Amino acid sequence: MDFNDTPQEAAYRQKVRTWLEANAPRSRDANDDGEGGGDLSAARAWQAKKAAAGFACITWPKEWGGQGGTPIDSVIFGEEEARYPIPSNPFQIGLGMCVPTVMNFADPGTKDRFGPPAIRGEEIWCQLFSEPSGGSDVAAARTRAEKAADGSGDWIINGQKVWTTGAQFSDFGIVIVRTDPNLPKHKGLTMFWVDMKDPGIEIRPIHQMSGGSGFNEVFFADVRVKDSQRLGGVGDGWKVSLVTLMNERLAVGGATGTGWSQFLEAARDTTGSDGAPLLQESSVREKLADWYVQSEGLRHARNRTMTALSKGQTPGPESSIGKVVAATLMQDLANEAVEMLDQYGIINDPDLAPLSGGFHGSLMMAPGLRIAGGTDEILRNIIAERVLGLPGDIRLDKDVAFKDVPTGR
Amino acid sequence: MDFNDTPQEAAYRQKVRTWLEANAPRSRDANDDGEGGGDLSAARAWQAKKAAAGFACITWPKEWGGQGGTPIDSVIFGEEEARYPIPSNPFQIGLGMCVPTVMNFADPGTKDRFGPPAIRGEEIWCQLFSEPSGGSDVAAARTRAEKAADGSGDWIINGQKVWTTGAQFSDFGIVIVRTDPNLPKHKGLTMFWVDMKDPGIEIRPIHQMSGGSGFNEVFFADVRVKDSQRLGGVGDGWKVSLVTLMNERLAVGGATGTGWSQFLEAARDTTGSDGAPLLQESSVREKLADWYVQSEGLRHARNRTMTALSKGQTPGPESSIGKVVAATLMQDLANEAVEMLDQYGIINDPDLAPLSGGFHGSLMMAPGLRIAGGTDEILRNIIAERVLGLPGDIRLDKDVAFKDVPTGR
Amino acid sequence: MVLPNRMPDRRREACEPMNFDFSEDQKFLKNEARRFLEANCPTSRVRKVLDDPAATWDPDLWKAVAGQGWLGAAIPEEHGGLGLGRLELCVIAEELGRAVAPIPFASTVYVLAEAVMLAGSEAQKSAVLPRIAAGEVIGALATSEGPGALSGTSIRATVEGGRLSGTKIPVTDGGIATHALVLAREGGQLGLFLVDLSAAGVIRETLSTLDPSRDAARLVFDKVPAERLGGAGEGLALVEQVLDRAAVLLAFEQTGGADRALEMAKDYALERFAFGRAIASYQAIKHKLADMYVKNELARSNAYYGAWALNTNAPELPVAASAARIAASEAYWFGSKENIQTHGGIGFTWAVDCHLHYRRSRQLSLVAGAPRVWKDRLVSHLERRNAAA
Amino acid sequence: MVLPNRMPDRRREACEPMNFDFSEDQKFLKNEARRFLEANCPTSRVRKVLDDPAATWDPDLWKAVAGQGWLGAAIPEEHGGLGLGRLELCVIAEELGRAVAPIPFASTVYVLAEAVMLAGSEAQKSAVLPRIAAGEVIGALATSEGPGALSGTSIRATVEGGRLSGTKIPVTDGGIATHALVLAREGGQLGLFLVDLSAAGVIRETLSTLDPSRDAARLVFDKVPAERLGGAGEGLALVEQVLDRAAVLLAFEQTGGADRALEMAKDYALERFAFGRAIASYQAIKHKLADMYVKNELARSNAYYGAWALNTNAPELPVAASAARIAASEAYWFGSKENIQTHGGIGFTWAVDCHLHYRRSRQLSLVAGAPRVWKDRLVSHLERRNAAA
Repeated sequence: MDFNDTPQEAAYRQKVRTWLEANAPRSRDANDDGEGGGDLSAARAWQAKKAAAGFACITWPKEWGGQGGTPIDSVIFGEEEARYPIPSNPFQIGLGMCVPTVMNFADPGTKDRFGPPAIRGEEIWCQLFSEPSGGSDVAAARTRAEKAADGSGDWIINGQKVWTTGAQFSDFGIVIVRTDPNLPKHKGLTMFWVDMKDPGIEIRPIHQMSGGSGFNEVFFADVRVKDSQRLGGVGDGWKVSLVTLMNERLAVGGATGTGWSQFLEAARDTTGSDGAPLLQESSVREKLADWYVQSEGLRHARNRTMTALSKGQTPGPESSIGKVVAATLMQDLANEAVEMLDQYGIINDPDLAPLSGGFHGSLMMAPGLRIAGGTDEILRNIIAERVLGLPGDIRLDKDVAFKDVPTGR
Repeated sequence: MDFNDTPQEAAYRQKVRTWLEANAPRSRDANDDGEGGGDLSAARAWQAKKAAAGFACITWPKEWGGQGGTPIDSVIFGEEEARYPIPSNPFQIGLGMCVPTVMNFADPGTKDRFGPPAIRGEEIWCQLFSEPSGGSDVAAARTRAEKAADGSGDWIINGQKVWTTGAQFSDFGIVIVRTDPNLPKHKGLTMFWVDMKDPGIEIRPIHQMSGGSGFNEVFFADVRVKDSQRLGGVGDGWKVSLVTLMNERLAVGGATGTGWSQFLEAARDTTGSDGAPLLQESSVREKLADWYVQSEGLRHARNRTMTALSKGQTPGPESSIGKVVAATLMQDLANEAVEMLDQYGIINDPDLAPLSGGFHGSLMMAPGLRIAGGTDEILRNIIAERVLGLPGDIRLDKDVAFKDVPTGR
Repeated sequence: MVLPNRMPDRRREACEPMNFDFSEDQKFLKNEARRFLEANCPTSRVRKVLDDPAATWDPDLWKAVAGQGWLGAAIPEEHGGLGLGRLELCVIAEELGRAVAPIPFASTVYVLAEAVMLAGSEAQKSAVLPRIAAGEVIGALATSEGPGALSGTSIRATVEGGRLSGTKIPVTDGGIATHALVLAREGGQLGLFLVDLSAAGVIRETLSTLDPSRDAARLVFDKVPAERLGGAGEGLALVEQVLDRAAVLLAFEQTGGADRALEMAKDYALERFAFGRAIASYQAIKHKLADMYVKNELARSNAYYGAWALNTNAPELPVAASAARIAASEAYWFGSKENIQTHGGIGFTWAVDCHLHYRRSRQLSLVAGAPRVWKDRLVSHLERRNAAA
Repeated sequence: MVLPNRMPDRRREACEPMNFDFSEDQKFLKNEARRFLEANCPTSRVRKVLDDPAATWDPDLWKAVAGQGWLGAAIPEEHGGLGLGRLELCVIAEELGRAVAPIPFASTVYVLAEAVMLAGSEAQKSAVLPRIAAGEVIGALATSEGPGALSGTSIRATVEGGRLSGTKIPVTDGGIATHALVLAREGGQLGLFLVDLSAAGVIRETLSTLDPSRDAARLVFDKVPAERLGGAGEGLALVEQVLDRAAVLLAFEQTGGADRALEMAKDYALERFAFGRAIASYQAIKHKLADMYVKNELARSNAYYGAWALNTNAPELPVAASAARIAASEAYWFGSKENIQTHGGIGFTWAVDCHLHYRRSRQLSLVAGAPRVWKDRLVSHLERRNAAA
């Protein structure tokens, strides 16, 4: 048990360091809003540079335009890259989830068409799964695709998607639609790729409670797609989506920063009613210790996962614990930090309240983090069922035609 | 909103006080183990005295041998009685649950036979509901009663009950049994009263993890009962049991003492590593405050219930919150108290560790309190379904013959 | 398995069950208040304040509320009020909390009016109370000067020769108040001062806060006339007395909000289907809502006891008020965040009302001092009571 | 809805993922240990100690464990051990915790052997270590003298002229130990002393505790020969160093116990039916078990980091050990109590093994100082690290 690179890994890390030293940006673009919005030119340029040097999509097979590298190579690059003020990454969803789905299920021509531009950051993808009628329940999709009446074999898509991250600046998307409502829920779905610039597609940003608008509603009105845009067989959409969602969970599991050290600083710099720093109070210390221990636990759980990766194992659903722990931790910690400031904690102005600025952001984002990518409740179900092997919930939506599944309406 | 008695209530309280002053015991019997076990003679004598003076079963109708008093009269008597070192109460289950069930469903002769001796503390009753195969699931009873082959109309009972409080010293019991396994679960049950001295009944105490043995297993081997011992119709056992269980919930809801003031004293008398009393540490203070607030919340919730009672309303399932809150509180508080003593907290000897003695008892009893009379999970279901009106769990055990209900065996 | 009747806390506290409820008249008033606020303060009205960067309150609602007589409900008739008790304020507070009302009711009625009735001279009472009842005076409590809990030693605002100088931040309703109660140092002692904010030398700067449906400001005073309320050196004690009273009423606002959050969660869970059935049929949601209910009942029961102590001016008030505030803050925080969670993605949008309660729960928890401060105070009271027993 | 890749803690800590696991040899040893304990320490053996008022440990199991070489696993070969690393001890510890083993392994191996290796003279090492490896010496750590956390000022035991007098209570394994490490005052300074308990002047009194499957005693010393371990005045620092090492190993014991509690709960939930289906199919149980799993994974991950720090004697050891102990104490407490809850009534009986873990979880949380003390220590370390950064 040690933390040292193998000789091979050390050599790769050195190569990465040398390249980054010569090529990485030295400051972050002022227009970069950190959420993959704003001006994307810096992000595109950095992605193109990485692609040209063979540091983009490191683990992808060479025939997809990747490097055929190991997951550890990818982790090493990520670690080293994170030392620089790199631009935000609007390609994450596309390269992490959508394009691999395309590469898995499309014909060779389509792969050649979409792989290289995506890797170079020239084209951005989004994932059109969730719908108003079913957030966690992706298989409840009601957006429908019907064969065009003209016999062309084309499909006509109508319906609505929601919570689509980055739809506003995406070029393409993958969309799951219902092609047969008479089949049971999971059997009548089909996956397509779509051109987001199609005039039948309307994108409306969702105003979040936190103030931002990173998510979108996407409306489909008679959007015509070719049958060649189909990914996987007709009726195989659910199976295709599982490939995509598996990749989502891996991406999400990594986002586990927590803020204990900012909390420590805030507690050190705030005094209680006795004039002493709050960091001296045992109630503050105990909570801080608990959060530190949880954060460290997640960090080392990730180290264990990476070790498994480096040994060629596939990480399983146990990575679901990351978000379950981190989201609640973020909410509790932010709230405690705000309450620590007492009346002053209400102030939102970063100039007046530099201590609380970041905590306010966390407090308003945390409710979203507890929901996005699987609610706390769904993730506990996943742990219970897929890690511990407990029975699934009793389902009333299986083995009946989708149109007959109860919806309460 | 005030805490004063009405003139009528004040007069009753004065009457009670005068009587207690003249009649209540001045010290507790040394053989009384406080759990309704040990030597019961003091308890029987006190009950007889109360019965003679018209202070037993105050709310029961006069035709049952009660006083036809109001619930508030009963509460007033209980408050005043609690100021004296009265004996433990082995009659609680009988008078609170079993005998009222008998009085509701038996014929006049049976009522006359059992009411007065029970009120006078001469006969003790127990409740034989739970079985090994179904704790919270009372309707899953498998103990069966079959018509005797001799055409006498008698029933022969075989099977096993469990968690029977006080069975070891009870004279009679009420037992729910299955009279028709071909009917759906809730429809094939019937209630009887039984004589606990019947030779076919064997009582084995259950050794609890806390060391005590207040509960029993009760085995029935060809126990013959007359059809006249039936309470309610054949197949009506479930409905009859609901009357009994309703009374259980009311009794249980009242048991909500918590120990915050003992905790305060322990924290005041224990020093931390800096030599100052732990009560000065904010982590201890915050927890203590939370427990106090919960305890007080329960106390005042009870006051609200009593107010509703005094206005003639029937308290509903909302009294379930009492045990949900109190049991967990008891476990958390006891554990925190023990951990406060650090290494010393492990010591169990009351002479060496007077501070922790009571907390040790709570720590070992609390797991039982979270289970007995409905687990935390069952009580949350009751609140969700009966208070908030949310849907019941999906049931796989309804509308099929009981013998076909899945049991996993 | 039946519970043994034996619990660790052997010192049984007497039950006082006789009439622990609001009267029929008070319940009638509560229903009236609900009906009035449903008509006059739907969340669309709250959102007008929330969405408009220039708005920090709803003056029309304020006028309407004044018209109902609520502002003077507990003010004696001789000073222009209705002369009712504090219990009537409690039921109104609960409904205001439920409605997330964007008005300075707490600052004016729970704080300013209570402080003047508690410690004001006859002249001060005559000058201020009738104008509060009429809706002409808006109050604000100005104690905080920076991050962290209020402490006697940290106050720098000073009164010299009857004139106040210093900075207070944040002052809830400071941007719209006509009068502020200011904790300041005078001759080395802390006093509580009544300040007319229309005087020269007052600079107000509206603050951006977590709850934009309520006003907050930084107030800078430069030699502004100030008259003391109560005795010299009584400032901190007076603030504590005022906060105890406000805490009970705020607890009713918080409980009202928490109840509404539970209702919203329940309604949504019953109507929203996932995997072919209402999400209300899943135990994860059922038990979450049961937990919300339990917390709300504990909050309500503690608030009732606080109401009794407030209304009878009982010596138990400091303990009862602390308990009410702690329980209510916990219930509203839990309810408001789990209401969002129950809604799922839609609960995270600006368009759905969940975040109004999430924000207001933060505002109400902080405005009279954070729960952590009240927990410390509560235990100090218990220590004293325990030592005396 | 996909998560934005943006979190509040912008200071990204470097990942160190390369080989964060036990080696194949260590995993083999772990499997061997499990098989050995399944054969030699089923819970029926634990119950013999639990049920017999005269028994406080299992000497036969102790002999068998010595025969496996586990006692000397981390002791250098020159001192009669196997000369393996601490990682081998970790995997053994996890299995001992899982088995609720009723033997003084921690007192002897994590505490006495570690202390002697850390601070003993060559003579002390030669005298003690080979006898530990051979199973002839049993250790005990005697620091506590009364209720409350260990503090430098509260120690009254005294060494004068090489002879110890005073009382220690409780001393885990004090009733069966051959040697004790005693924190005592000598010339005004605290030192850690090695005491042969067979000497005259030692009175032992066995204590009744929450976990009767482990030994504990009061030790009274009257002018008993004592030799110091380490320098004068280093007693408290040395105890902290020893406890850091023991904490990592205890964390593995706790994690092993917590894992077993989860397994028991899972097995029972799958087999127990209520209302016509396995209770494992209800979300209330599923999510409870998921929470147990999450806590166990956090505990295990922190314990791994502690193992790394212990094995490499890294400067991170105090922080890593604190985190490991806190996480493991929480996981085992939660797991052991919710295992009972999952079992329902049967879990509350003496006959079912749930309470063995409930008791042991309390014993392990208290034996090296309660979690609250470790939390305070952890934050002190973080403060220092933060100030230095």
